Amino acid sequence: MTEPLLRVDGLKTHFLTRAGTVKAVDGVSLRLDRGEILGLVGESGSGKSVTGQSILGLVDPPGRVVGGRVLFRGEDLVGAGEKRLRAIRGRRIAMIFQDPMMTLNPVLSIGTQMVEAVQAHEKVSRAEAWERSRRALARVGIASPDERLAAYPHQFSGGMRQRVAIAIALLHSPDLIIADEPTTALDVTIQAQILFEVQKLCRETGTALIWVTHDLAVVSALADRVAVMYAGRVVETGTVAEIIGTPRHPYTRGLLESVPSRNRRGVPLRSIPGMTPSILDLPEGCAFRPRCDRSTGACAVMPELSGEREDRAWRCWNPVGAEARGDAA
Amino acid sequence: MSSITAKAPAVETPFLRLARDFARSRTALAGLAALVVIVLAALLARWVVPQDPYDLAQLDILDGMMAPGSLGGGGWTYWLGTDDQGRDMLSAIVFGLRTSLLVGVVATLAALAVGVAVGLLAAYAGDRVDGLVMRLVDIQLSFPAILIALILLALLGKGVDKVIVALAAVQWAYYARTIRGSALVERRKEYIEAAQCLALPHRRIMMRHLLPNCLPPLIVVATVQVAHAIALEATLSFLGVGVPVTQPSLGMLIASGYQYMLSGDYWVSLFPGLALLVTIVAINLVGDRLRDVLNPRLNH
Amino acid sequence: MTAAPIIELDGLTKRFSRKLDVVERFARRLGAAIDDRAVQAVSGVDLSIAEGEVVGLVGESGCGKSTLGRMVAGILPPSAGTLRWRGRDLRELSPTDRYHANLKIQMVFQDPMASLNPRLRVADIVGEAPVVHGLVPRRQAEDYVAATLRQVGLDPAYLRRYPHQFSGGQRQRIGIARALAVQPDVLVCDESVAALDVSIQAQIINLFMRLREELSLTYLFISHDLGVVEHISDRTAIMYLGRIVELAPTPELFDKPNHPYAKALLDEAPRVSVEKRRFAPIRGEIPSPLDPPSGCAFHPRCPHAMPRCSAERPALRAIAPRRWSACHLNETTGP
Amino acid sequence: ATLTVGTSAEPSALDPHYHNLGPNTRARKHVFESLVSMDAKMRLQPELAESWRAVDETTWEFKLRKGVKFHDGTEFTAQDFVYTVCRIPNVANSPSSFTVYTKGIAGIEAPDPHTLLIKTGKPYPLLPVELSTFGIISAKAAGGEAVTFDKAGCKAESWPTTQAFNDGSLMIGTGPFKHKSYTKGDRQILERNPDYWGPQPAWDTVVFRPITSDGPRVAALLAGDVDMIESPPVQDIERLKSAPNVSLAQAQSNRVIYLALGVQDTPPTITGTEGKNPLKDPKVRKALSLAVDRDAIVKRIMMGVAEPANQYLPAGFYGNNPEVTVATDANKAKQLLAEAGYPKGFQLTLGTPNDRYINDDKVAQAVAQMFTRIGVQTQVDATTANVFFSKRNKQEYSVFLAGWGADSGEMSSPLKALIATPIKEKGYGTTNYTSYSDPELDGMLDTALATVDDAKREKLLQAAVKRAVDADIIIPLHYEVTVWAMKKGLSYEPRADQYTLAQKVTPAK
Amino acid sequence: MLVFILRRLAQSAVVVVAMSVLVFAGIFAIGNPIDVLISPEADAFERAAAIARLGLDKPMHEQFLRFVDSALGGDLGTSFVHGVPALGLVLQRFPATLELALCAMLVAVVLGIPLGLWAGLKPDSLAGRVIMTGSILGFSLPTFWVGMMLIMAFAVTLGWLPAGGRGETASLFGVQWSFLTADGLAHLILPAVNLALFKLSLVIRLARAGTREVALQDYVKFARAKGLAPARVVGVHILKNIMIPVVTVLGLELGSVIAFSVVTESVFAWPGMGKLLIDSILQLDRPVVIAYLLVTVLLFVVINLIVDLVYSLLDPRIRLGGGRA
Ligand SMILES: Nc1ncnc2c1ncn2[C@@H]1O[C@H](COP(=O)(O)OP(=O)(O)OP(=O)(O)O)[C@@H](O)[C@H]1O
Ligand SMILES: Nc1ncnc2c1ncn2[C@@H]1O[C@H](COP(=O)(O)OP(=O)(O)OP(=O)(O)O)[C@@H](O)[C@H]1O
Ligand SMILES: [Mg+2]
Ligand SMILES: [Mg+2]
Repeated sequence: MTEPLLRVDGLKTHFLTRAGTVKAVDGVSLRLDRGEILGLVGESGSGKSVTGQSILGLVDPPGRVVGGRVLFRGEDLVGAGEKRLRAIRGRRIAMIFQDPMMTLNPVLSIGTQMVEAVQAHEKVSRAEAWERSRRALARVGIASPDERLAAYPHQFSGGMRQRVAIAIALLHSPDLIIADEPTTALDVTIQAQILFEVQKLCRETGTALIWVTHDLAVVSALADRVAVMYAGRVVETGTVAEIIGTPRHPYTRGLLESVPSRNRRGVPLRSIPGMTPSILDLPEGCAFRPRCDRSTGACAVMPELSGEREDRAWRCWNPVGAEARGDAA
Repeated sequence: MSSITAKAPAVETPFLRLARDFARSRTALAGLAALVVIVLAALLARWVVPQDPYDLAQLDILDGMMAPGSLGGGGWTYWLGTDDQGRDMLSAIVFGLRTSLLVGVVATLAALAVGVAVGLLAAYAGDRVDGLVMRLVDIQLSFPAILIALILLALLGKGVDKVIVALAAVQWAYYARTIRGSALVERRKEYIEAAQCLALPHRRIMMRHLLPNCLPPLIVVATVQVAHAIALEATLSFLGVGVPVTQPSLGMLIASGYQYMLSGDYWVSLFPGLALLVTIVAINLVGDRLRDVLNPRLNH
Repeated sequence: MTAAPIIELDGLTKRFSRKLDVVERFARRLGAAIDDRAVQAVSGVDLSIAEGEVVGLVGESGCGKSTLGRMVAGILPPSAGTLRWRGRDLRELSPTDRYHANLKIQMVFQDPMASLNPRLRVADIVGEAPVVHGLVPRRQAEDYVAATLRQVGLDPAYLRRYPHQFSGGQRQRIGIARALAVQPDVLVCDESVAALDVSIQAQIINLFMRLREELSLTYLFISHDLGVVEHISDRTAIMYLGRIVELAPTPELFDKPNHPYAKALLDEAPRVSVEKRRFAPIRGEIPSPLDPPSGCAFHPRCPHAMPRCSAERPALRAIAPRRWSACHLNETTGP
Repeated sequence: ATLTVGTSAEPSALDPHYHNLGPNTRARKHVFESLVSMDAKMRLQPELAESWRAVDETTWEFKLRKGVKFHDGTEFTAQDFVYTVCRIPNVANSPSSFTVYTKGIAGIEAPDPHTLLIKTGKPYPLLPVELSTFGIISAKAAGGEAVTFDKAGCKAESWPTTQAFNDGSLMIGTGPFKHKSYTKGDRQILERNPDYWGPQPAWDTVVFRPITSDGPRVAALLAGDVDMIESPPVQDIERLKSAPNVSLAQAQSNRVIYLALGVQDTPPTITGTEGKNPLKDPKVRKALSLAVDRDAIVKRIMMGVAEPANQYLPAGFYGNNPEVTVATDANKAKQLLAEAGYPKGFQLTLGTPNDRYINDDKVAQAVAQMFTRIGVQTQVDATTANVFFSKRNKQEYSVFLAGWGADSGEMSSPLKALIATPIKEKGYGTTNYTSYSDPELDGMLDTALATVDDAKREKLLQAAVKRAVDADIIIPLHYEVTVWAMKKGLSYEPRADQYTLAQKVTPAK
Repeated sequence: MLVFILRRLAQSAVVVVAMSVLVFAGIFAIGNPIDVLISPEADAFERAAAIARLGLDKPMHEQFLRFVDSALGGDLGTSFVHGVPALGLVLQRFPATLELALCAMLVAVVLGIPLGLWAGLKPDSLAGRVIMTGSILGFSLPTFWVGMMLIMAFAVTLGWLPAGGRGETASLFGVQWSFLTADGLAHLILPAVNLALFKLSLVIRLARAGTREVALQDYVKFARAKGLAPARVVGVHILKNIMIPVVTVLGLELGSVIAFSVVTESVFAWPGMGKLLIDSILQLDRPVVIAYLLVTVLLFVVINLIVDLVYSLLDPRIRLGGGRA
C-alpha cells in the first residue's frame, strides 16, 4: 500500500470550557488516498466538523489539538507552525463550510474574496488573479463571471454562494477538499446541482474529498468510503457498499434502520432508543453502550478499532453479524 | 422508547444558572459587593452617619470648611472634612448617594415602565401603531438627552421629583426602541406562534411570553442606564439645574465643591467625586457582567 | 369520500405586503422606484383533509408550506379564500365556536428550542393553555400535564425543568405534549422532525404514528424530506411557489409522479443505496415569490416547457381518481 | 506692551447704548467717553466736560473739553452729545436702554460748540451723575450732524445699528483705546489711541478675554495665559495671595447683599401661621434681622472677602449714615418671636439666585441655618437668576436674597429702588417686591431728590436710610468686595464701581 | 436613499417644530427675559418700553406666529441679549464647537478601534481585561468631573497645557480655527480629550463586541481556511464588518458629542455653541435657543446623511437595497 494522501492518527481535539473538558474529537483515525471521496457521517455533535477543522489547525480557542498526528503527504500538520499551515490552507487543502450564507464575507465583493485567495499564495498581478477567478467560477457553472465577480454575496442565492465557495476552493487545484455539510442548508434540487458539480470536478481533477454530513443518503450516492463517527470517535469505517450493505457496528445499523425510506410505509421505524449523549459526561467504555441492544459487560471497556483491513474496521466488542459470519444484517 | 433514561441534572432555574455564571468574574463580584454596601449605606443613611445634612438646624457654618479629620463643634470628628455650610462630608456623601441613587433608580424604572409598555405594544400591534410610535421614538432619540433634560428642567424648576421626571422623559424612548427590537425578534420565534395557536389571550401572550423574554437585555441596559442617569443628574446639577441646594446629591456636592478645588480645599469636591465614581463603576461592572452572562451567543 | 372533510381549503391565499408610509408615497411621487413589495406566499390552494387522514405537504424552501400550515392552524389570517372546519366556514362561526375550532387544530413546530418559551417550566408550557381555557381546573393541572407527558414518552419527573435542560428530541416531545394538552383533532406538523438527528427523528415519527392511532388524529404533515413524507402520509401534496402542483395518494405519487417538478424532486432526492450515482440536476434556481415567472411557475426550469407554459397558468385538475396535477402536458396527452 | 485681561462676563454687545449692563459699560469706557466720569471711589470727575455748574434749579451748564479728537480724527463738539442723547432711545431691540438717564433732560442748547446748556423739567441734582453713565459717539461718523434734540423724539433718517458697532465700523470714540477686533465669546482687542487727550495708557494693545467660569479664569492667570483677572472667587484669594507671582487689588464695592422681607397680606412662602403674614409684625422682622450673624457669613462663606453691612452703602459713600447699626442676638430674636406670638416659629422658604452674586446660594443657606436656629424653619429655593428674578418680580417669595449696586454711588439709589413705594411716575420702588409702603419715607426721598445742594441732600438721605434700616424690610447682610488679581509687577487702583479699566492698569514703578 | 433623506427631513422638521413650541412655551413659563436683562435701575416706563421693543408684550401664540412667519422667511429673530440676528450668533460659534467635536471623535476613533479590536481578539488576555476595565472607567466618569481633574492636573499642577479658552486661531475658508496654530492646538487638547473620553469607551466597547461576534463567524474561519495572513483577516474581514455598527453609532453619537460639548465648553471656557446655549437659556434668550436647536437639528440631518453614505460604502447590502425602512 502506498503512502496515503492524508492520514489522521489518533487525533484528539479538546475544548477547555467552563463546564469541563469537551473531548469533541477523541482519537480519530482516518486515511484518504488521492482522488478518493471519504464520507464522514455521524449525528450532530459527534465531532465531524471539529475533525475537519483540526486537520487544518483551524480550531478556535478554547479548542486545542491535544494529541495525534495529521500526516498530509507525509508531513505532520499538528506540529507545523502557523506559517507552514497558512501555506497549506487554501492551496493544498481547501475547505468548504456548511452555511453558504455565512461563508462569504458579506461586505466584500466576490472578486475581492477570490483575488485575495489567489494572492495569498502566489505573487500574481491582480489582473491575473481576476482571470483565474473567472475561470474558477466558470468551472462551477456560473454564467457571466465578470459580473458575478463584481457582485456581493447578498446578491446570490444560497446555491450560487455555495458554488462560489467551491470555486474558491478550486483556485489552487488543491489535493484535498474538506467539505463540511455543504449541501445541508440547500434544497433538494439545488443540492443535486452542487453534488453534480462536485462529482464532476473530482472526476476531472482527481482531487480527494472529505465530505462531512449526517445524511447517509448523500454519502451513499457520492462517496467511495465512509467513516461513521459517534461521540468523538470513528466507530466504523469501510466502503459505501460495506457500510450500507453490511454494517458491523450496532450504531451504524441503527442509523440505517432509522431512515424512513428504507422502511415499509406506515410501519413503525426501527429506531435507536435513548438520546445522543452529552460529550461532557460520556459513559465509561463504549459510548454507545447505554443505547445499544447488544451491549454486554465487555462494553465497559472501550473497544479498539479493528476489522478486516485498515480501512474496513469497527469499534465494537459484539459487532453485528458476528454470530453468523458473512450474513448480511 | 417510552422511558427516556438520563441522569436528571439538579433542577436549575435560569436565575441560579445566571448567578453562578455571574460569580465567575471577580471584578463583577467586587462591583456587586461595592454596590450592595453603597445601597445599604444609602438606605440606612440616617443610622450610619453622624449628621443629617438635610436638616439645617444640625449645621453650623462655624464648622465650615474644616479639613478631613478635624474635630467639630458637635463633638465628633469630621473624617472627610466639612463643606462651607459646615456639612459633615461623610454624612453629605451618604445622603447625596441616597438622592443620586433615588434619582437614578426611580427615573430609570419610570422610563423603563413607559418604554416597555410603548415598545411592546408597538412590536406586538405592528403596522400603524408601530410606525407611529417608532417615528415618535426616532424623533425623541434624534435629540441629545442632555439638551432635552436641560430645557425640561429649566421649565420644571428644581426638585428631586422634577429631575426624575426630566430624566424619565429623556430615557423612555431608548427603552421603547430596545424592547421593540428584541420583541420583534422574539415575536417571530415559534413559541409565540405556539401561544397564538393555543388561542391564549393577547394580553397574556404579551405579558407572560413576550415580555419575560425581552426583558433580560433590557435589564442590562437599565442597570447601565441607572449609572447614566446618576451621571446625568450630576451633570445637570453641575450646570445649575437639578436638585435643591439644601438637599445636595453627589453631583451637587461636586459642583459646589468645584470652586474649592483650586484653593486646595480638595475634600469638598474630591470625596463626593470618588463616591460618584465608585458607584457608577460598580453599577457598570455589574451591568457589564450581566450583559455577558445574559448574552446567549457568547455563552457557549 | 364519505363524511365531510374535517378541513377544507378553498382558494386559500396569503399575500404579505407592506403598506407604504407617507414619506415613501411622497418619494414615489418624486419618481423613486419604490414598490409595495407584495409577496404572494400562498396562492389559491384547494385542499381537503378527511378525518384521520395524514396529508403530506412537500416542497422546497420558501414555497409557502409554512404559511399554508399557519393559516390552517389559525395563526395567520388568510388574505383570500375560505377555510372550512367540518364543513363550516370559519369566518361564519360565532367567535366562541371559532375559537373552539381553532383550539382543535394545533401545530407542532420545527425548531424544538425556539418553539418553547425558555422562561417557563415544562409544567407551565404544557399546562398553561388547558388551564386558561378551562379544560382542567388549576388544581388538577399538574396531574393532567403529567399524564400528557407520559403520553409523549416523557418522564413526569421533568415537570419542573426548563427547556434548556432537555435534549432536542425531548424538547420536541414537549412541543407535542403542549399541542396535545388542548385535545386537538388536527395536528399541523411543520418540519417537526427536520431539526432532529436521524436516530431521534425516527423516535418522533414513531410517536406521531402512535398518537394517530391512540387519539385518532388528523395530520397536515409538512416536510421537505421526501422519505419522511413517504413514510408517514396517506396522501401527498407537492407545492411549488405558493401553489399545489400535484396531489395524489402517496404510493402512487412516489411510484409515478405526474408533474415535471414532482418528477425532478423525486429523482434528485438521494436515497440510501449501495451504488454510487450520477447527479443530473434540473437547471436553474428556485424563483423568488417576489417576482414569480409568468404562466406556469416551473416553466423556466422545466425540461418539457412549451410556449403555452409561459403564457398560461395550468390549473390543478383531476388526472385520475384522487389524483390532481397542474400541468399543460396532461391536456396534450389526454387525461 | 500687551495687557491681557480675563473678564468674568462678556458684554452683550459693543454698542455703547445697547444694554445698560456692567460688562458693556466696562467695554464702553475704553473706547467711548462720557461728559463726566467717576473715579475709583465713585466721585465725579471731569471727562469730556471740563466743568459744570447748575445755572439755576433746572438748568445745567457744561463746558466741553477743547481739542478732543475722535478716533477717526474729527473733533468732538456739543453736537456729538446732542446726537448721542437723541440716539439712546432709538436703539433697536435694546433689552435695557439708557433712557432712564436721559429722560430727565428736557432741552439741550449749545450756544457754542464747546458749551452745553441742559434743561431739566424739575430740579435734578443727579444729572451730572447720570451723564456719567453713557458714552458719547461721533455724530459725524453716524451721519447725524444735523440731528437736533427734541424731547418728544429726535428725527433722523436712520439710527446706527448695534451690528455696526459689533463689526467695528462705528467703534469711533474719544477714549484712550481704539477698537481693533472683536470675536464674540472669545476676545476683544484694543489698541492705544496715540492722539488721546489725557494721559497715555501704558499698553499698546489690550486683549479682553471673557472666561466666565471662575476656576478656569484663575487657572488662566496662574498658567500665565492672562495678565490680570476680574473677580477671582473668594475661596481662591488665600491661594492667590500666597502665589509668588500674583498680586491682588481689592476694594469695597457699591453692592450690598440684602434680605428682603415681604409684607404681603397672604405670604407666598410662609407656612405654619394659618395664612397670616408674620412679617407684617415689626418684631418678627427685627427677630430675623437679629438672627443673622453677619460676621460669620463674611468669615466663613465669603472667606473674609466682604464686609458686614449695616446699611445699603458702605462708609465713605454719599449718604452713608455712621449712626445706623444692626445687631446680632439670637436669644433676643427668639424672645421677640415669642412676644410676637410665634414661640414655635414658622416655616419659610427663602429665595435666592445661585449664579448672580458671589456665593449667593451659600449665603442663603447660611442665613437659612441661622433662621432655623431661632425656630424659623427655613428652606432655600436656589435657582438660576433667570428663574429667580422672574419669580421674585411676581412676588412669589416672602423672603428673598438679592443685591443692589448703586451705580450713582449715593444712598438715594437703593432707597429709591428697594424700599420706596412703587410709584411709576417718580421711578420709585422699581425693585420693591415686598409690598412695603412707607409714605413718610417716600416724602423724605422726595425732598432729598429735589435738593440740589449736596450737603443738605446728604443729611436728608442719612435720615431716610436710618428710617429704612430700622423698618427691617431690607435687611443688609454684607457689602461685596471686588477683587482683581494680576501678575506681580502690575498695579491697579481698585474701583468701587467694579469696572476693570485697562487705562488704569500700570506696570509697577 | 431618497426615502431615507425625505424621512430624515420630515423627522427633523417635526423635531424643529416640536422643539420650538417647547422652547417657546418653556421660556414663556420660566419667566420674562426682561426680568433678567433689564438694568435694575430702570423704571417702570423703561421696562414697558423694553418689553415692547422685544415684542414680549404680545400673547404667546401671537409671538409664536410672528416667529413662524419670519422664520419661514429665513429670519430666526434677533437675540434678546445681543441684539444681533440669532442665527448669525449661533453660526459664528459653530466652528469652535465643530472643531472640538470632530477632534474628540477623531481621538475616540483613532484610539478606540485598535483597542477594541485588541480586546475583542484577546478577550481573556491581561491587555484585553485592562482595556475593558479602562473603558468602564471612561464610561462612568462624568464629563465635568473629568474636565475639572484634567485642568487640575495638566493646567494648574503641571502647567503643561492652558486651562481654557480657544487660544490663537487662524483663518481657513474664512472661518477661524484653532487647530491651525500651535497655541490653538494646545488649547484644544484638554477639552477634546475630555469630550472624547466617553466616546472612546463607547467605541472600544462597540469594536470589542463587534470583533467578538464577527470573529466567530464562519466567513472569518473561511478566510483563514483560504490561507490569508492574520493581518488581512483582522484588517479587512473583521475590521470592515465591525466598522458598520461603529460608524452607525458614531454618527448618532456625533450629535450627542455636540450636545455634551455644552458641559465641556462650560468647564473649559471654550467659546462654542454649547456655551452660548447655556448662557442663552440662563438669560432666556429665546431666539438664540431656537436658532441653536435648528442648527443642531440640521447638523444632525447632515451627519446622518453622511453616515448613511459611509454606511452604504461599507455595507453593500444597504447599497442596492433601495429605500431602507
Ligand atoms: N467552541 C466550542 N466550545 C466548546 N465545545 C465545542 C466548541 N465547538 C464544538 N464543540 C463541541 O464539540 C463537539 C463536536 O462538535 P462538531 O461541531 O464537530 O459536531 P458535528 O459533528 O459537526 O455536528 P453537526 O452535525 O451539528 O455539525 C460538540 O459536542 C460541540 O458541543
Ligand atoms: N411575515 C412574512 N412577511 C413577508 N413575507 C413572508 C412572511 N412569511 C413568509 N413570507 C414569505 O412567504 C414565502 C413562503 O414562506 P414559507 O415560510 O411559507 O415557506 P416554506 O415553504 O415554509 O419554506 P421553508 O421550507 O424555508 O420553511 C417566502 O418567500 C417568505 O419569504
Ligand atoms: Mg458540524
Ligand atoms: Mg417553513
